[in-house]
Amino acid sequence: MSEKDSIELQKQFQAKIEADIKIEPKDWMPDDYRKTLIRQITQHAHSEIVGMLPEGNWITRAPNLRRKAVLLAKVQDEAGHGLYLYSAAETLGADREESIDDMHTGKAKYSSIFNYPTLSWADMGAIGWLVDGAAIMNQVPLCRTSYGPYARAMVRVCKEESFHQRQGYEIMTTLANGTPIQKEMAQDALNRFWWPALMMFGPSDANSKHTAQSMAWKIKRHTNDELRQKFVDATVPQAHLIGLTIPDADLKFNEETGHWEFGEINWEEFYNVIKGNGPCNKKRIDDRRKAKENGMWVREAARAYADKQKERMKKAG
Amino acid sequence: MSEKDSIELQKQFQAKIEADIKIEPKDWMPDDYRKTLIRQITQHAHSEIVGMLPEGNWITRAPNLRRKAVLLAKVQDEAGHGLYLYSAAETLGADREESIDDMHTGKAKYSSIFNYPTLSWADMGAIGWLVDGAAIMNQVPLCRTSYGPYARAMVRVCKEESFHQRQGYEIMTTLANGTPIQKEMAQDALNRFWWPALMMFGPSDANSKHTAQSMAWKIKRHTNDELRQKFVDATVPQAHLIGLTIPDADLKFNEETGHWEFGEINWEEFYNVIKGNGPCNKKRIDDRRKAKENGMWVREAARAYADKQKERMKKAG
Amino acid sequence: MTKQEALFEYTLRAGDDSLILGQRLSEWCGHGPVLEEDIAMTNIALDLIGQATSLLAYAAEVEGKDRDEDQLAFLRYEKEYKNLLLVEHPNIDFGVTMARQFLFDVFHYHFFKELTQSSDSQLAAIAEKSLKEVTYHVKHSSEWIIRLGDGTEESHTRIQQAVNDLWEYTGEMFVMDQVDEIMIAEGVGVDLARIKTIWHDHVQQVFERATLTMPEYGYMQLGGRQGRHTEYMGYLLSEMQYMQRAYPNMQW
Amino acid sequence: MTKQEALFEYTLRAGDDSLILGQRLSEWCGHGPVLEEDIAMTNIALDLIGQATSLLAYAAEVEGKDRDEDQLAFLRYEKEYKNLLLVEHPNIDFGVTMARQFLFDVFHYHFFKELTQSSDSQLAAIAEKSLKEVTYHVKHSSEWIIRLGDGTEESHTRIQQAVNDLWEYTGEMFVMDQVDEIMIAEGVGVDLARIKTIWHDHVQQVFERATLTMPEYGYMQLGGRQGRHTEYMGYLLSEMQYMQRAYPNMQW
Repeated sequence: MSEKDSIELQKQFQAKIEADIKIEPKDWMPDDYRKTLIRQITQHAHSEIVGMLPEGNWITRAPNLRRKAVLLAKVQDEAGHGLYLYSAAETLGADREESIDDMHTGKAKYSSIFNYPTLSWADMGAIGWLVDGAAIMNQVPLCRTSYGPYARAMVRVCKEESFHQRQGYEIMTTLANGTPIQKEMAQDALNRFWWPALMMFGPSDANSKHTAQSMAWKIKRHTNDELRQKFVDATVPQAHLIGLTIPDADLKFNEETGHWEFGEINWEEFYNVIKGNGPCNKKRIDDRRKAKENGMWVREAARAYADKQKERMKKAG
Repeated sequence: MSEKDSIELQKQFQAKIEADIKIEPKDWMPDDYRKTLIRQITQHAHSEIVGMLPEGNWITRAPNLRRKAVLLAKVQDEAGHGLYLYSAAETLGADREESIDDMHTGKAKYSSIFNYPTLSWADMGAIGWLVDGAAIMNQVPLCRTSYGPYARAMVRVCKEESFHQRQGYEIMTTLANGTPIQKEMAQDALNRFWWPALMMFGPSDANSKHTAQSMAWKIKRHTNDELRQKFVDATVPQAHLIGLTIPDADLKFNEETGHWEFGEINWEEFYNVIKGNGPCNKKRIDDRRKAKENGMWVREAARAYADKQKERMKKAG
Repeated sequence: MTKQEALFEYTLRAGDDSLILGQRLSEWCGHGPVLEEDIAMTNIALDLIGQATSLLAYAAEVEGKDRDEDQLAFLRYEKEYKNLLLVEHPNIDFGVTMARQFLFDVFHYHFFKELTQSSDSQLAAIAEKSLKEVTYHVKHSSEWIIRLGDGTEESHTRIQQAVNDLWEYTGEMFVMDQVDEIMIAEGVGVDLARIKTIWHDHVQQVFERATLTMPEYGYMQLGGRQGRHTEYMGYLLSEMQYMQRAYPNMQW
Repeated sequence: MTKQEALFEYTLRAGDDSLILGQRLSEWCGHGPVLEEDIAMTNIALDLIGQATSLLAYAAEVEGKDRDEDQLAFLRYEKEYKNLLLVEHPNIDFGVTMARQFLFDVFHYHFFKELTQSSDSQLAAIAEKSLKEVTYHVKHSSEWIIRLGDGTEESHTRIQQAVNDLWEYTGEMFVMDQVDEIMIAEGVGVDLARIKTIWHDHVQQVFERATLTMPEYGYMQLGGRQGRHTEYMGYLLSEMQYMQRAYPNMQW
């Protein structure tokens, strides 16, 4: 392809972006656009898969049958999200198993929030309310992201996530309205998950290396700090409504701006957890890797059987 | 060795037996005597080792600290008994690891009682009271058995077993004097362990193939049925004393003989469990085999280190 | 035994089968051999917990002692659970899990199919709904039995071993006692003797496609229906019941 | 924080370390790599449960709220257990178990050695008794570290990996907070900063004989002393507490 052609394609591509026309798998796209998308989509897929573990940790101990069923359904949804997202990444030429291996070796990331342990039943509430809540803030704009398959996957994901968010808040509400010990359990979960949830929006804009280009490509449509503020503004009143206290002494409502101002995020903790030092980084990756290793013979058997069947079909004509 | 010598040795051997002089490892003994002893001693050792499992099953769930400590101490004693007994068998030329492998392949037996599951805390009482109780009946006469090292091992074993038996009865007493639910737990354990405990004395004399020869050699000093009756006579009043019911509709005291007459033992169950069809036969052997397999690298390391040390000593010289 | 007592016990048994198997399956969550299986197993667990909820709620209603499905599910002692020993067997690996699932699914399918004809309209309705779910379960586990049996040498050996090891727990599915007799007499319950033959043929068919050998019918372990469980059960319960035991009388 | 509160907390922490490690070790019962180890590990578990009993009984006495050692051991919520994260780590295999044991034993030994000098005569007496036991524990685990480290290639790799994996839990042993400060000021408690150096040298010496590499001091996991545990803890507790939770207010 001549340089001229390439410039022309680049122009057409950017024009589509400007016009909010979706890019589709067969369309030409810049290499970096493709790479950025693959990185972002698989990272999101990995997060869904790893995200099954902290919640899976409480399914066998859910306090009643209804909660057990709802939690099972939620975790099942997450596995489903993982599937659509890997499929979307595959339309860009990514290989699912390779991507997963990249996560296992630490080359690819997943959301750091899942490196925190789930220590009580209330954490199932906190994760739904705060973690899914934060995820939705991040993801709703992605329903309009410029890459078609990703945008369409996100529509479905967001619909389910917002359902999960409501379920989580309902768990917290029940606990907050329950016995003193239940309310304390809810408060403790909020204390542990509040700051990690704020960190889910990523570094502050000043330190975010991908934001500018991603916004130009309309992969991303809001900055980290904008989304974080939106989350805080939405969540603080929800906490107050059920009588829980946000664990931030600096939190105050600014009458002029209409925003809740919040304290300094502990970025050292943020980078530490990203670097692998969170309480559960090792456990999460170990669990996933072990699942893959223990399932090896099963996947091999399925492949061998499929091959045999194909052979039989062929012979049968 | 001439036939004459052999007959002479045989005579001397039998004379010692008659005179209640202990046979010691370096003494001449008939091949069958040696084999019978090895079979019996290793079987007893295996029973101690496998016997750690049903009780080990409740250590992590013992209801208070004192009971947890007592149960740990008891299981530790059993491992110790296993050790003395394997050592006694080794004086007869048996190899510990080979004997253990024989058990894992089903060639060697262990006491069938351990193929029943421990399903409640009360089973820790029932096992101590009934199983150790029956074991003592079997074993006390073995303190006078004709083979020296075995007799001496049994002195130590019996002392500890009778301590265990009292502890078990004390657990049952506490439960029987406890809440209705605890009393029911104790009764249920008695119901499940009573008949298997009676079966511990082996087939009735009419069907016992080893008894006659073993008695002539003074390896064994009472018949199965004698010991079983002794056990029943001792145990029934203990049950009554704490208000528990022996699960035998035919049980009645014979004023003339002074013995408790009991119902027909379900020999079909007895032989079924021996054949491997008890509720836990597979689990017990699997657990022991897995322990051996998982410990392979550890034993290899210990051996390699010992070899290196020997080499270093030699060099240092 | 009154009809009501028998109906309570009958419904409880079915409820406990679904409950305990659902509990076991849900341990897999996030640890499956492939993402599609995480979805499938979670889905099946969800169906089973749903069935348990309906059945235990009905059992509680029949009992009339002011207990609800959660009290039955979480606050009984081990002896009071009446599930088959098969379903409490630990997962061990995917092969054992699928063997357990398949042997039970085939039973479950034919059981519910018959139960749709029950003269008890509530049980019939639960059976109707469950049958749809269980139809998928059998299909899913049969496919895996075939894939693993006719897959690689390793998978064939492993699934055959799993089937052999679990076989002694299959006899219990077809044992009938007074409870069953009363329920059959009332037109409520299912004739398990009839199901046994159907089960055998169905299993055999799948095994043939899977190139697996049908184990011989030897000694069969019993006890679950009488509340006499395996040593695995206590651990399962201590985990499952923990919240209800540690935080009694609270709403969640 | 009053002196009494600090003393309660201080004693509780030490009691919980012994309790939880004793609980973990006792899971090995009957599954050891060799019979002698079954005896040794059971023996160590027994020592630890004994220490826990003395320490929790004393904590209960200090607290003065009419609880006893069993209530403290079995009827607290997870957040109220104050043991080190290290001791709740699962057994995994004999290598991880011995690495965990060794790293803790060395700490335990020097901790009790110092504590024998405590101005609190009860703690000093418990320390005196425990020191004898722990002296054997260190010897036992050190020998295994050396044997496994200087044994085969496989054992060397495995024990080195185990040490590396557990290293991030060792920092917590030496972190001091208000409780420690009050106890040191009162002459009751131990200066953990001093123990840290001694621990380091002791561990290094054994590692040298074992041909093991001392891991680097990186990020250290904290939380146990504040009741923030690992995900393993909840399962351990549901098993350990089951009887007391399921059958409340009974004598055993």
